[in-house]
Amino acid sequence: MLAKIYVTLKKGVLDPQGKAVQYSLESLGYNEVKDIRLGKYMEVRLDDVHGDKAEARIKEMCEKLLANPVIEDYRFEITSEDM
Amino acid sequence: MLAKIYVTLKKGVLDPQGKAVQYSLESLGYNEVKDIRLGKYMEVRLDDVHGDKAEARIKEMCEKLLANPVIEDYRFEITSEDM
Amino acid sequence: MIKEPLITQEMIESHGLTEDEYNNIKQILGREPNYTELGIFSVMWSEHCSYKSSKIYLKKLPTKGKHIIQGPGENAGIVDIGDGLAIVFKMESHNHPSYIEPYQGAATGVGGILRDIFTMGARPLASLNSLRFGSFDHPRTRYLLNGVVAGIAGYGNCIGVPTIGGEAYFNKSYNGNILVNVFTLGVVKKNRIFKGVAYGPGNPVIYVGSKTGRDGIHGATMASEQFDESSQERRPTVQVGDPFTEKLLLEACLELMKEDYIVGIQDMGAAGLTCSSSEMASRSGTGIEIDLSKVPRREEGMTPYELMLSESQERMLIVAKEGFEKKVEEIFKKWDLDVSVIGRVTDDKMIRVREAGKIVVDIPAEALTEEAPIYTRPKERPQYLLKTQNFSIHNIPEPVDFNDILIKLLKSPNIASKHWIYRQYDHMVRTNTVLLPGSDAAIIRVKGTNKGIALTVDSNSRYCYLDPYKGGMASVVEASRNLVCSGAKPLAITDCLNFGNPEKPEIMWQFDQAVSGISEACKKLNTPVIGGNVSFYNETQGEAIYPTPTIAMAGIVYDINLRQTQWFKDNGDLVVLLGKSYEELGGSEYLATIHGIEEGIPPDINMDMEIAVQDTCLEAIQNGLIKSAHDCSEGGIAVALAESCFSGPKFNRGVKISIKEEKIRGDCLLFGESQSRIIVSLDKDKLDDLKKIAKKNNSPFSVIGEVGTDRLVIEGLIDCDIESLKQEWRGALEERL
Amino acid sequence: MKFGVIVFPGANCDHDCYHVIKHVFKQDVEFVWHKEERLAKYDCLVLPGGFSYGDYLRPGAIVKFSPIMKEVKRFAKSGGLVLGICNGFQVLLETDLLPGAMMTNSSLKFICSDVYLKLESDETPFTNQGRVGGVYKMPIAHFDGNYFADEATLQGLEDNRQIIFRYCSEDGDITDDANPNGALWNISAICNIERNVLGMMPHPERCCESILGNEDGRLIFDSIIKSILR
Ligand SMILES: Nc1ncnc2c1ncn2[C@@H]1O[C@H](COP(=O)(O)OP(=O)(O)O)[C@@H](O)[C@H]1O
Ligand SMILES: [Mg+2]
Repeated sequence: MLAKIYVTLKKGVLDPQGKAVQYSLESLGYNEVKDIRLGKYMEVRLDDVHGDKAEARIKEMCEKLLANPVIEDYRFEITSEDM
Repeated sequence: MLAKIYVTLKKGVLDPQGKAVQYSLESLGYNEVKDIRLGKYMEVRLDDVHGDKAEARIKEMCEKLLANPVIEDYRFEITSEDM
Repeated sequence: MIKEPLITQEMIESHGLTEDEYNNIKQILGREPNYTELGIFSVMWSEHCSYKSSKIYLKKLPTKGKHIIQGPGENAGIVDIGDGLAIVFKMESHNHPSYIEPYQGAATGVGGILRDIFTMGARPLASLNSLRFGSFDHPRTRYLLNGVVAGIAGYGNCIGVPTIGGEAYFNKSYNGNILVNVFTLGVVKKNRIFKGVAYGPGNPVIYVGSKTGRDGIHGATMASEQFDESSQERRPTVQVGDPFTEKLLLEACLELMKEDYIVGIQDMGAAGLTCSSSEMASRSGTGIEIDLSKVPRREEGMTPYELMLSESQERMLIVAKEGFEKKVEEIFKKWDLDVSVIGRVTDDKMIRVREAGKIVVDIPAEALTEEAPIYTRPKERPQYLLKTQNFSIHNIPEPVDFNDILIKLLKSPNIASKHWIYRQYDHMVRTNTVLLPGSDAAIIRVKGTNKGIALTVDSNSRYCYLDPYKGGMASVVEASRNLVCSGAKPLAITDCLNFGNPEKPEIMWQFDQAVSGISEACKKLNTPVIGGNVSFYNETQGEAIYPTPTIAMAGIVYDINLRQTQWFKDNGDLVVLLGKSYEELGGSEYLATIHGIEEGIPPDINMDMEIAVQDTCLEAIQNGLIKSAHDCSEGGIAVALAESCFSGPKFNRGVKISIKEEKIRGDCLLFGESQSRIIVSLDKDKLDDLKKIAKKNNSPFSVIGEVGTDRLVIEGLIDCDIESLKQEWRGALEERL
Repeated sequence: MKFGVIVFPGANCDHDCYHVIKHVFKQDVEFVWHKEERLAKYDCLVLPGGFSYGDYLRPGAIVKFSPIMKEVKRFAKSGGLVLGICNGFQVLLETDLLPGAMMTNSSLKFICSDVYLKLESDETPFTNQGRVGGVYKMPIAHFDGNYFADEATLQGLEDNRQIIFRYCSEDGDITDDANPNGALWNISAICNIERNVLGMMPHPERCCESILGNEDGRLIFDSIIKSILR
């Protein structure tokens, strides 16, 4: 199983990295970029867990470790596809 | 338009972060985790560009700035949906 | 079992081996090498590992001294500092990897030099870096500068070794080939020094640290090639650094070294397992047998070739005493590191590697080290010197507004404040830094003693381009002067000799000249060369960099309370010039920045005068006579004075100077870079004492002015507000980013 | 009186804290290994600066699961003094011993430099020897010191006088220019409601000796020692 996890900054939390990237893109001439938000993307490969069980485990991991609830939101998809 | 960009480390490139997170998850009892790789996730909102043009621009941005082609791969999807 | 490819002519060439070298290999082995063996010879006989073009010249360098415990040949050199302690230091280049991937290239450079130090049992206490980038007009310069500085910071800050100084220069000759030289110093108890040896047949060979992946295979060979279009494709060989794992490795190794469990230890740097095992065996007159199935791996399906040549970072090879395997294991397990007994020391002087029971490598260890080829390559004085040495200052007009020129010089990225760089480095961690970056040298204290270690790194590559002999000398004497100005007695140097393609006679000539100049200066100053590094092939599409022999020098401050800084302290203090100014402009920053000319003959160096000036300065500091000391280098006396006015951490101090000399043009007087000059300031009461010391040492001596007001005034030439000079100087680098 | 300095994997100011407590303040101090599951008797625990687990994922995130952290929490809950410096502060945030989170510096660069701090409260065991409104100079050295918390949390901190230091100018003005990392409300140190847990980004252990040119950090250690002796 492969879980794809997306961790993004909460709305309302300033994203200085995103701002910096946007600024760089603008100075390269990409004026069409209106906004950019940076987050984390994780690929977690799991053994021997499936379905709801896998879902529950990944949720736990996100809440305990992978995201910081003060500033971050997360979501994930579980697929059987390979990385 | 909204572009969702995924930047991941190239295969074979050491991922110290992934290694540390995996170690931590294991010590928390998540032994089902076989492998974890950390990457970046970006949401870029674009104005006034569409279709192939948008696609070409995003590709350029990735190659010039958003991904580091020496050690990273990238892929992206363009949607009209909101963030 | 993976089948190895057969050796073809093309393969031999792509491994950088000449026909003669290949025949030599066949003769040594008495047979054809297999693919893995070819790879091994290729890296071990590469310029980077074998020093084949430089060896005969390096022999000229003085390497011995009463205080020298270990000269070149080990992972790092060692100098006795008394109290049962010694300092261990070394410098390495990571130029090519940093050009390809600035962050990781620089980071892994730091990681590598740190391992060189703690592998000897020393705790790393301070790092320096010497950086050379192209001009700011070049599109990649900003990207490279940002990446390199972030990479050095990323690794050094994380592992907790302060980066306390360095240098950064910009010149178009580095447009296609930047230089990243990194230095680390550690302190060790004299009776707890460890070496890269493999004595005692039967002793276990133990692998510790990170797992092996396919990182940086052929990094060493890459460092021995010039860049061309296809270098881009070699990119995946760049390694990623893991400073966290290195921190664990550092602590685990130092913990291990408190015990008597091991015989020898060496880090796996360039050419990884191959280089460490063959060097350790060859130094000890033994052999090593390795079973590859025991090597911890990160990836599946790795071949013997890849395992032997991988340059995965954060790994060490240990030879333990028989029976102590478990003890060693315990320590590394405590620190969550991989540890595995992968082989044994043997008595037949062979490097023998087994994979799945089959012998895949069987090479005499010494063939890889001692018997590597040595070349006496042709040398020839370069043609360009005919033109550059023809330069005469009479062909350039003498400017009228010297104030404006001073400002332009202070804003030149080569002279401007480097705080944008060193602010990104943790330069205080370990609470030893008693003189922070921003003065001539940085100083760390040695806890438990009253002593300090002063460090500096210097090279004037423009001088080296215009006259490599003088340039080499100048780099050494400037380093020494910087130390002396901080109150330290210079002890020894390590170098990083960055040059172009040694197969070109002009480059070989530059190299020979520079090494001779360094050698001469080191002999006179009694600062032996205890280690170093040669980086050739710093070229892009046939264009070589300026010859850049970087000199890092360490000195000792016997009483840290008597250390000295470069800035003026009190109004009313006298300003004294030790040394003498001549009409010399060749190779100056003034000519380059203001007139766009990089020509002429660099300033002369009279070693007797140099020593007289340095001895005077040091003696005066040690006797508590002076309140500031600053050497004159790029930008001459005017820039040095300005820096003394505004570089203090608390306040500015103005100065009024009178140095009119009828025989010397104004621009030469202000901005000429005559050597052997130090500007000191002192209380009026102390003038006679200083005079006596100067006289005793035969040092030229002149009172040139007095500290006071908030302006820099050089009578008849310059009159500027200090605060505005400071703002220009402080902001100039950031402005360009 | 006994101090414990927790040694996390990747901590790099552990030796500095130990040195200052032992050789400058002449107090009893021990290193405490992160894998320990029992805590000996200490009066004050120091969570030192550094890069625990390389700051990988997020500073302080991985190390919060170290075996010793359960004990540290228990110690804190029972009123023991806990001082988190720099990375130690980040760990306290991640373990919820203090509210809020650290983001990357607004400059997106590591900053090592002296800063000025205004003392907002002397009613803590870590600052009782200080003067409210006083300006102290201490070095910072971090990549992620940009303090964040939502409005309600910030207001709570303010109302309960939990903001202990703010970045300020040399003259004590709380300005954007004096804020080195973008921290909300210029916050550089906070304590918990019970006031026995302090997290601070600046490094007091780096400025307790005259040879280092600055002794303003003594405030913190002097205060701790006084309050334990009391
Ligand atoms: N790359 C760097 N890293 C750290 N410190 C640097 C770097 N470059 C310059 N510095 C610091 O800035 C100050 C000025 O440097 P420089 O102009 O080269 O001095 P000098 O001419 O006295 O050798 C020194 O204290 C030096 O250590
Ligand atoms: Mg210099």
